[in-house]
Amino acid sequence: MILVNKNTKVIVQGATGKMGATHTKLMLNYGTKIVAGVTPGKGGENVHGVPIYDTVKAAVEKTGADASVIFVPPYLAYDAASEALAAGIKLLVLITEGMPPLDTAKLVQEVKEHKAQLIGPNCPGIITPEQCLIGILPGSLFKAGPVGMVSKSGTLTYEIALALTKSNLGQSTCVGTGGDPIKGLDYQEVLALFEKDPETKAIVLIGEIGGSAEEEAAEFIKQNIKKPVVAFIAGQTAPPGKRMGHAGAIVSAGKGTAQSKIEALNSAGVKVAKTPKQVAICLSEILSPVSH
Amino acid sequence: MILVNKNTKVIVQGATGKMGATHTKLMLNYGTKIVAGVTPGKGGENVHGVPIYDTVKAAVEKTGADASVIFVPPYLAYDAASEALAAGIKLLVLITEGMPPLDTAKLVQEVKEHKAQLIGPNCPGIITPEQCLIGILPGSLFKAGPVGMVSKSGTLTYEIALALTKSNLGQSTCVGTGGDPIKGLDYQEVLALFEKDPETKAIVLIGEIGGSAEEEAAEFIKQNIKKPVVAFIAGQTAPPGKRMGHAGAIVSAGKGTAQSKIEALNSAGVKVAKTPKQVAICLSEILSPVSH
Amino acid sequence: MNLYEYEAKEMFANFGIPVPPSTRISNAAEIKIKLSAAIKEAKLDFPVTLKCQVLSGGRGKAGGIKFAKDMCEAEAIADQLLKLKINDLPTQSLLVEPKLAIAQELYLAITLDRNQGCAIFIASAEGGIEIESSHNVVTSRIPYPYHSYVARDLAFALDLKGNALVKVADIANKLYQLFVSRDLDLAEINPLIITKSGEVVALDGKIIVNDDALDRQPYFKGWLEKHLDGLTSREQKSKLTGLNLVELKGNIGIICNGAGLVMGTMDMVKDFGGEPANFLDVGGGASRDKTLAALEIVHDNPDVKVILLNILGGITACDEIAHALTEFIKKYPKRQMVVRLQGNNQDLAEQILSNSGIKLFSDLEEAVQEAVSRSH
Amino acid sequence: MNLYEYEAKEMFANFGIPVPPSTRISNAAEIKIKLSAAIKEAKLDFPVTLKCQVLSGGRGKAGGIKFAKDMCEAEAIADQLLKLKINDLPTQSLLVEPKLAIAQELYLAITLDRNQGCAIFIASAEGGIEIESSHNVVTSRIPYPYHSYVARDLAFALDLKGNALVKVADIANKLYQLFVSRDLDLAEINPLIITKSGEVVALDGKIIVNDDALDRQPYFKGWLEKHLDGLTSREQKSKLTGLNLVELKGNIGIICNGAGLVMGTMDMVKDFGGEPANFLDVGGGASRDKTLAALEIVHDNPDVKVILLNILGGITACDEIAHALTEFIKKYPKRQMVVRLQGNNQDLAEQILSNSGIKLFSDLEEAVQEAVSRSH
Repeated sequence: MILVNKNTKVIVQGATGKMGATHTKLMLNYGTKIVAGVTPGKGGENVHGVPIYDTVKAAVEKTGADASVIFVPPYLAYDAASEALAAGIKLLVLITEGMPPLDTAKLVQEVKEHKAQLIGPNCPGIITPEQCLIGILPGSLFKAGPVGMVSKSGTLTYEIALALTKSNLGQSTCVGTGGDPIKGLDYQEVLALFEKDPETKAIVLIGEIGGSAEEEAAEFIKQNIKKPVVAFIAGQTAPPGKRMGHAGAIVSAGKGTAQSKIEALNSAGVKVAKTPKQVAICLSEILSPVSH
Repeated sequence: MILVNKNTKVIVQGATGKMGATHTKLMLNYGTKIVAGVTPGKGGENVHGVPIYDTVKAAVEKTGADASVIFVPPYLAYDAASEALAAGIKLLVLITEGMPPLDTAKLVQEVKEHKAQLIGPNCPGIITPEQCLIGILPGSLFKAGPVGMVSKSGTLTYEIALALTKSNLGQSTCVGTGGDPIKGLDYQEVLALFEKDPETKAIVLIGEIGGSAEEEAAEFIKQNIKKPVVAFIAGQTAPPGKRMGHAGAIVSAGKGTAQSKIEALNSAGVKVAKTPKQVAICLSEILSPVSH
Repeated sequence: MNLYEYEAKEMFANFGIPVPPSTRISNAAEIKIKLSAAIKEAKLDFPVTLKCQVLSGGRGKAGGIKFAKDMCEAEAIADQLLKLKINDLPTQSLLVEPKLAIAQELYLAITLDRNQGCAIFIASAEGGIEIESSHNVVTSRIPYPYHSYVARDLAFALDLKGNALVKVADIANKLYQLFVSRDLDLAEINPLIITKSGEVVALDGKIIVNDDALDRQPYFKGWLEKHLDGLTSREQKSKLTGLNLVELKGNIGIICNGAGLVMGTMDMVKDFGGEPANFLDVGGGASRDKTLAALEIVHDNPDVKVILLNILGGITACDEIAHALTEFIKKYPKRQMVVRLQGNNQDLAEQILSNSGIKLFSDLEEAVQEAVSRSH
Repeated sequence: MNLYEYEAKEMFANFGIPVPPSTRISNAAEIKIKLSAAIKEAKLDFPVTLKCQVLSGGRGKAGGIKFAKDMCEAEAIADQLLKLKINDLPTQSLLVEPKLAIAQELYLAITLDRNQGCAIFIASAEGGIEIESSHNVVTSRIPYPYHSYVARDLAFALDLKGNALVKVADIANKLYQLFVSRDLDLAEINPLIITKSGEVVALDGKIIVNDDALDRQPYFKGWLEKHLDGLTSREQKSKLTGLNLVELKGNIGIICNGAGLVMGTMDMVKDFGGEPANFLDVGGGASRDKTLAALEIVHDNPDVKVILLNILGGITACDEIAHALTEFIKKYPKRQMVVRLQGNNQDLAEQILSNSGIKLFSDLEEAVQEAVSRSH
């Protein structure tokens, strides 16, 4: 497993909001160690038994938290994330959708300066099944096992995780990096972590049109990743020049096409599946070579 | 000697202005290695034979300069100094007077981030007599020798240097740190350099009312400086609440008095002279102990 | 949000970037009055340039920029240009400017770079170009906090000298102030010209405003409605109601929760031999009302033979979807539907829909296959 | 530049910091009209607070703040307060505000910290205090680039809770925006009050603008002339002509180039038994005109028996000084002068002054001794 495990102590920024409170409950139910919530002006209250603090600094001092999941509105997300960094939080999971990219750019720079890690924004979060869920992923679709997953997408990731779980292929950790063009962790950092993780035996990479992250990931895999990788690329039927929901999902000036990504991955020896179910089939073949 | 010597390669930012050109000539005459001037839009011209570049980056690439002296107007000084830092200059001598302190504060932070050194703003500069003069000090008053000088003041420093030179007490290096409340190098950094410098046998510290830098220097001397120090503190007759020319020279709320500084220095074993001539007399006694 | 050239130039001028004097006309009758007035004020003079204001690129190649040497010619050209469509988009108005004597054309833009995760300058000593296909391009990372020497280094890298260097650097600084102050995705001056008299002027401008930041930019309040050219009427409606719709040529209407899942579902439809009619993402945590709106918009497309609704409930509750579906079916009982519902509150959803006659698929591939076969 | 309370509060309001409603009167006749109008508009009501607007601290202790329960009392108090001098400074006008019901008083300020080389917050959960003598003070370094969580941490450190925490943090953020946008040396709210109804309001304010930044702050254009209270007429004149003059009680007028040298010379004068009449720094590279202006200003002080001019020419050219001196002596031949000129272009200066009858000292101590002995 990578990044999070059963000992990870998590605070929830924006825990008193509707979405924050709902997912605080779901994360608690999953077994995540939610140690505090933070909402300025609501210090002293509690949400599903989790104590609320006014500042991240106060929450970290009291609880020794090491990760934060952020549910605040988009124009406040940068401020909240910066506060967490300054308070010493080393893993930020930024769920918020619709954060202006100039804010994200500033945040990404600060994350580097603090030698911290950022997942998101506009992401489903991270799960190490049966240990720790940080974000909005539906925990019931995942189970522990040998497959590391990294994805730009939310529900598509759940779909593929479901297919894997149904095929009895559990997951070591699943990281949803988010669909914005400017963001924290990208494929390469996560792939490198999976390569080093002894519990991860194979990797699933879920990509989509837009940008060149998949092409760069392919190059990185060629150079650095020995473990088998299976990929799924969404958006082959997307018309050029149109933004497909995610701020980053756009083919422009002939760049960022699914075709280009699939070719790059194939040339790096990565098998690209056409359906979620096929991902599971490919992985089964890879992980149980004796059975066929 | 400290910070600068005969090999220091200097660029002049603002060399095409009246003051910049005058002092470029004086520095050249003194023997300073002025390798380039920088004025945006004047690249290709020359000032007293010194080639002008449009950007510091271009000047540094062509000349390998390691220091810059800045003569640009106060509201442009921050930009010029930042440019020099980004281009890799490690010693900035900022002559400009009247720089807004919020600009200086930003600059001081950047200087730290670049692990560079800043002398000034609002300072006369630095001289290692008979080797290198960077700034506006009148070189003829100085001569090479064993006394290190560090001062907040300009002309008062010349006065004391003149008294030393007349008494045949030459100087290793003289650093005018400037009279602004927020600035680059302060006493402690310069004292530490003198302590390590084998050519410096004694140190002169010239202070004035305002702030607590002299008190902190006294504490630092007590802990760290083995070499003899003689001080001069200006402003004993200054009325409280009035700014005495320098932005930093003000006694407010009973703090920053000459008396407090003199007492602190005395308690650190520093002899505080009452006139420039007395500084020379004290030093003569210290440096030629057999003669009395 | 894409802006018109004249809007971009107004913003340039507000931030101190020189633009040519101009007048703008919305119909042919205005040209004589407005142009005469501008000439009288010594703001403009012949020869003039007339430029179609249209939310599309490729305007020059499509004949959307013309010169006129006198009023007679200007009137004729105005009449013709105002009727011109460029890449199917209508000309909204004409911008009339003097024809300037150009000594050099440059390219200058700021955009956000995905790979570096920050804003960058893109510049070229050749202007009027398509930057993607140019070989002579300088890019430079823009530091945060900003420092204006970056702009001087950029101007220097373009081999500019003297006043031109100082002026271009100054314009680059101002363009950056504009870029961050107004939350832009792109601020482009192409060409930035140096005139024969040594002035540096933004001759054409393109601005894309970041959609996510619109609500914190009072400057753009109410603009979105007027900048939806190039979208179909249903796409426009979706955008204004917070749904992500992209229409295609096929006949299978696709609605899912989550952009990746929509794309993945579309690809499977195509792969299984069907043709998607649209991409529609209801987003995360969609309510009953929003889901109903999505269903109605897709239903409204006469090309759609079958709607494939694929929901994988995480943050989205399946029962909300089921309620919307019940209502929709009541309203449009003949609509062909294939529904796949999985995840959060699936049991509740199944209960709600038990008497609806709707078959619920749990397997995505089966659902896609069913939709494709019904579409033929 | 020190600002009046009402000016500080206008700036607070411009940056979104709540201040009490108010009206301001410059003479006693205005009070009834303005106060009645404000009451009619429901902006104000009795009891009211009347506060002297004066560029001096210690106003409360000096009786410069009074309460009035009705118009009759308000008129009497206004009449009295407008005549009040505080620390010798005249009352410029009166600010009239409602008397608010205070639940808690706080202190909040931003200033530049020499030691840390950056701006800092200074705050206390006790307001209306003299911050230098308070024990309950929180200071916090302000990072650059700014982050607003710093203000929340500060409010938290003041033990505030709930809405009060959020509002005080918001005010601290706005105070910082004001501080940097207007280049201030000090922005102080003392007290910042929490009213019994939970509002957070700046009840008194003090702003010091950085003098060096005045020329880049159009907001303050023309203000300096009106904010020189507390300076003597000669000090005011010097300030407006770019000379640094501080007047004292003695009879030896001192003019040097460089602040440190002036102070050093003053100290020597005192040490040798004399009494300095002033500090006057002509600055670096002073011209003939500026030097002449300096000589005339010191000459103008009737207490001055002798002028000690001590110039150590570095960036300053001694011949410029000599020319000024020649002109000055011609104008005021009886003026007692001791002149010490050393350094850059000293030969030229000696030549210029050779027939003036002025003795030029090369040794500072000798010059000082001469000036002191002539002053007795």
